[in-house]
Amino acid sequence: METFLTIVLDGLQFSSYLFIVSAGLTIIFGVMKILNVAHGSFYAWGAYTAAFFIGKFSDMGTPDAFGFLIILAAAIAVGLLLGYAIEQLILKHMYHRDEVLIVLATFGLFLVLEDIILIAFGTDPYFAFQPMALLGSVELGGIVRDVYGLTLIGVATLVAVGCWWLLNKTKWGTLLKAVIYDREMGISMGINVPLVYTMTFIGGAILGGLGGAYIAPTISVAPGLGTEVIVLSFAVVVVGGMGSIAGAAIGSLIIGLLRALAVHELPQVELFVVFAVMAIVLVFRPEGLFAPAKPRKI
Amino acid sequence: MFGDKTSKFVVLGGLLIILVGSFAPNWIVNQFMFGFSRALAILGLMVLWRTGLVSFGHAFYFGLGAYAVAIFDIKFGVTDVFLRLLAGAFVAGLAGYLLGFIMRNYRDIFFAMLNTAISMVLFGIVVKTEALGSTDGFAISMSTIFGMSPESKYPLFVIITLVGILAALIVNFYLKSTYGRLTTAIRDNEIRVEYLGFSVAHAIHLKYTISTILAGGAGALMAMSLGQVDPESMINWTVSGELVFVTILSGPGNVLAPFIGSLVFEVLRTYAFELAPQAWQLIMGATFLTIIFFLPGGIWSLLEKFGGKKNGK
Amino acid sequence: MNKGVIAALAVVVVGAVAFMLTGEPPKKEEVKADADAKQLTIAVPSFLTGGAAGPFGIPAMNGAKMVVDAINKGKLPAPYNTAGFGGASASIIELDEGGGATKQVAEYRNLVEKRNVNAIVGYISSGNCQALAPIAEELKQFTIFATCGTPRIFEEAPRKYVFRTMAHATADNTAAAMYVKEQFPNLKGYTGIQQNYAWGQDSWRDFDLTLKQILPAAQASDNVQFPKIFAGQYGSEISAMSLDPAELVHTSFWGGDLEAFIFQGAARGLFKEKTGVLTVGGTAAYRLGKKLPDGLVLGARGPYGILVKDRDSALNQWFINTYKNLYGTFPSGPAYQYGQAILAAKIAYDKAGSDATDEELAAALKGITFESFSTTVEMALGGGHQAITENGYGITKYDEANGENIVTNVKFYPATCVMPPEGENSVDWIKGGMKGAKC
Amino acid sequence: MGNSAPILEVRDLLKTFGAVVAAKDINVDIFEGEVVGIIGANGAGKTCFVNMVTGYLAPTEGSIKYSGKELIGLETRKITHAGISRSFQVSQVFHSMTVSENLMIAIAIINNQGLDALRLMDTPEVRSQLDDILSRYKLDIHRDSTVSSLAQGVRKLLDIAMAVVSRPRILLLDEPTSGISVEEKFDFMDIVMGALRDDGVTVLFVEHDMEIVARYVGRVLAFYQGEIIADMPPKKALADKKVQEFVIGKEHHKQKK
Repeated sequence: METFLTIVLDGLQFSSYLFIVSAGLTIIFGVMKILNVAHGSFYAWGAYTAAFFIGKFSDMGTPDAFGFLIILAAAIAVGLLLGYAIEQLILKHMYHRDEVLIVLATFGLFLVLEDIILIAFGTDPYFAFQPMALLGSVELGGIVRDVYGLTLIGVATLVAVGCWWLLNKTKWGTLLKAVIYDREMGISMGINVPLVYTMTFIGGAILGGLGGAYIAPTISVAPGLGTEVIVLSFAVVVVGGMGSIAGAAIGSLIIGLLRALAVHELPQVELFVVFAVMAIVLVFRPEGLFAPAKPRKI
Repeated sequence: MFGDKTSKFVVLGGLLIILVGSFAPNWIVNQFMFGFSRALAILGLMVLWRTGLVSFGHAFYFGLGAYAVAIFDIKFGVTDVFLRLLAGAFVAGLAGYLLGFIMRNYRDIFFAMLNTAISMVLFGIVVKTEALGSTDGFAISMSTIFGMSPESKYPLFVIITLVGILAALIVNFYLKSTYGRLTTAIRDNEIRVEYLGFSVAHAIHLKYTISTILAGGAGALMAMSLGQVDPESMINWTVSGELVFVTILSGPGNVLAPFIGSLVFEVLRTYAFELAPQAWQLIMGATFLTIIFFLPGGIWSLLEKFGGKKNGK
Repeated sequence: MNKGVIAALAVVVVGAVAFMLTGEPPKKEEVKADADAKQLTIAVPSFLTGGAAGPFGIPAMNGAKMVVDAINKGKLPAPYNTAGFGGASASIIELDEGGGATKQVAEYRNLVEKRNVNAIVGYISSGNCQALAPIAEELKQFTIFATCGTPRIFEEAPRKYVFRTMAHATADNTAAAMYVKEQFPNLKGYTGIQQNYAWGQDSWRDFDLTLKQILPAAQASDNVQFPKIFAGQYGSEISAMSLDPAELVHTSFWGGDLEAFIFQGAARGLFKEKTGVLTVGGTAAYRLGKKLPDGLVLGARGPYGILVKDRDSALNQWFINTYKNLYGTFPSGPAYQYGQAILAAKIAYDKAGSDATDEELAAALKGITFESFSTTVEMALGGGHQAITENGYGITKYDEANGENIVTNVKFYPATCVMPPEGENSVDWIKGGMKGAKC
Repeated sequence: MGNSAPILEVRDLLKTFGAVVAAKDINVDIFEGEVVGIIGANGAGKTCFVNMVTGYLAPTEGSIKYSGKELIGLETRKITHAGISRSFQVSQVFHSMTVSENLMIAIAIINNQGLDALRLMDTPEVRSQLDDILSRYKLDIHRDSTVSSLAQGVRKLLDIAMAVVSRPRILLLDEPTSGISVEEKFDFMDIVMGALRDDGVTVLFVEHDMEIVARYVGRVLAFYQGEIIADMPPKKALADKKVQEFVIGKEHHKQKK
């Protein structure tokens, strides 16, 4: 029982992390049909920016609670600056190109951004433990957990609800859905697609940054932390169905819980279980478990 | 049959490089060995790319080839170059043929993704299994040639180059066959190909299998010329990315392109790494973007410009 | 007709020739022949990128640079106060150790065959050392491994050109086990978390086997965690260990992984419930300050860093003070270990001469005993290629007064006590009850 | 046509997409050498019928026999081998290649099945067949121009030329003249029908333009809401009440817009 509860909590915690990171990826894919490898860089940049400033401010003696503001600010800053720059300077000029080629371009971007991090922040790991220390820990299911880790679940839920609300309850959402469903239709409906694209990419980038920024306090922020995230979020997005928020949520849950189970019961398979799921889903349901509707074109 | 210009130049060029290698310093020979080993895989990816398919997971077959060499070395003490090459190509080819039954039904992103998934599964298994060397991988004993163990790397270099020549010739011929010509046709319009009475699935299956055999061979040769295999640098998704990178860099224009491309890549990386140990990825990435943007046809298209006349596929 | 192909061919050939004109350097032997140039190049590979750079790579590189510089200027304390390596001053090529063993092999070949370095001194990751040892032998290149730990390197095969100037992982873990036995004689159970590669696997094996020998009452957990190296997040692993009845957690984590694990574990109260044994904890002591929990069993892979902070030999004081002045912090283990390896190189060159061949250098270093900065190094194992040194542990405590970490109950074990005698494989030695151990 | 057995026998064909009925109670016999026009408003089920005959769509029920042999369940390429071929409303060709490359691939595929496909494509015999087709379909002038650079009419011509490479006994043309200017229409059809008549191919073509139908067709199948409401010679059909109301009426109406 204890073990079960722990596995579920671990799973949920990891799922939440996966969801925050992959939500941005899936939105970008849904709207722009771009599988953005550089998404891992948004994550890394988010983590670094947050860790860097949390450290700086607490050195200046500002209260630790301030850290949460910094996390949010870091995510938004990274999304706005990096997202906007990449969309305007690179992707904008590629929309007419083959989608696979765009994936490759983002791969190139990823390589570049990884090293810019090194140049900007150096090789020394950053620690931004303050927010985590602030919230302390609780006893849950017989073991101690850090509250901060648990709040991750809350944040993920917020992101999910936020996306759902944006898509289903706002004018913007209807426009987005139109474009997601059929780009040409969107244009013919007089939607300013380029603008929609820019906004979407920035939005996705912010979510990617948020993933990194929020996880930063729990890890040592060191070079190369973006690499793993990419394939993980790919797995999530593929399992859930590329371009579907609900899918991303389900995908995160499946993968998160499975991995937690593996770590507790069969540590050897922890790493490959994730991708086994991804492969199986691709084979039996290529469009993913929650694929968004596609227009019929004959 | 092999009388066309490309074939002639493949043979001539290959022999010339073998000659150059005989008095070039070791490190250059190494660059050629690494370059040409990888080029085999690129040759296969080129065939797929012409069909409009990009695999983001061919490190799976590259890795299989490399690890086949390692396992056969450790478990059965197989050291003969040709046996090792055969083992690598066969294992990867077999896996490719079997997976091909699934892969041939996928296109675009899904094709790329499924390949990634498969390769990451292997990565996960190898990294977590001590018997497979986990993160360390294995050191590979020096290769022998018909029982003789050569003093220098030169013989291996010659063999790699010869294998390269052979592969280039075969692929070049394949591309001129009906099957080969179908590559672009399938990319353009699958429906028409089916209506012309040809199974697109079969055509793609064949291309896929070819590409996996080549990738496996490449992995095997790479393992032999390096003397080391490990998952991070043989199976991880970044390796697949690297392979695609070199494919784009080379360009699909001609079977010579992969060899030139991979050579350029090796040199580029060596110097990038030497000049900027902390920013070599940046240099690679920037180059990659530049190619995608300004040189869609890869280095080959550049050579064609110099060469003037467009070279028919 | 097909000009493209002609152009292509031209480029390849021109390229190849261009290399040989520009790139072809004088053959290695020639370099060493003109000794009057008195300029050696020593390649120093270390983690310049990745999570291991901050805690390990950079201090290591600093230590190497500092010592090389002092040697060039003849500023080392006696008996090493002669200028240069056998009279020749040396320049360093800094090299990133990241990117996987295979990439390192390629780079190593470049070092030897393209950049024609005289000596290669360094390497932190056991994975890299294990991959490079056979290559070094193949290329007949004088190489000193500075920090990497796996015992396999000299137990797998005899080496001619490869040396390691610090004790291998067995010492860390046998010593750890002995220390645990003394501090917690009635330990009931122990578990562990290790990086999933040679280093982690060997470390756990040695620690586990030794405890089974000397403390049979204690039970090893059957759910030891082996996450991927550089994974960075250990939430689930920590939960799994918290649920484990064992009262002690052994880890051979190092660098960024270790620091991440300490944070996440501390936040989860792991080190309150269980005693942590950190065989490579030394690097964290100076870096984490107050963030390092008290009561951890802390090792530094030998008599280095915080464990030897108060040893007042001239060499040690020189090392600590110079390092502190140059880099603003106390030198941690890796700095010592790289400095020690460079020192060994100097000794070899002083004996064999600055124009010595790789064979002569190897002969000069083989089997010697020398006084290093913090301890005595005996090239006793692997046919005189593998060093043995004493090994020690202590318990962490944050010293509020001076606002820095200190270690209490420090205990050192003599080299012959924690390492197998020549010719014996560590695992067999431990299984056989560590015969011939002189404690 | 007389009393010889039909080359194509369609019986009780039914095709539904969920609630939508795309084809219903379709019963037709087509005889060797016939030229049949298929007319009907958009969505009347004409293309659907073509798709089913060529195996692109599987009928929900019914049978299609080709000289006695059941076609249902065969893949399109098997049906092509059997001797039934088609052209498309929107020409399906290899847009990044030249006209002759397009045709050469078509020829090569027909000549080398299976492992023979590993043979060289560009051979003298392929070349000679190429020249033959190019001349018969008046495509010589365009032989080296890339498809993407060609006018609609020429693409359509190429589309049909590629369909006949396999020397079909039955050829289905899906709106051959759509997208072709009124002036060119008849020259275009003359070229096509001329070439086909020489080979004695049985032709079914979907057509909106009644002039074309009246001029080239010996028999008309009028579709309305998935059913055949008239199967008779063109003159009679064009006069027929139902046809005028449900087919032509709408057509004229459409053409005015």
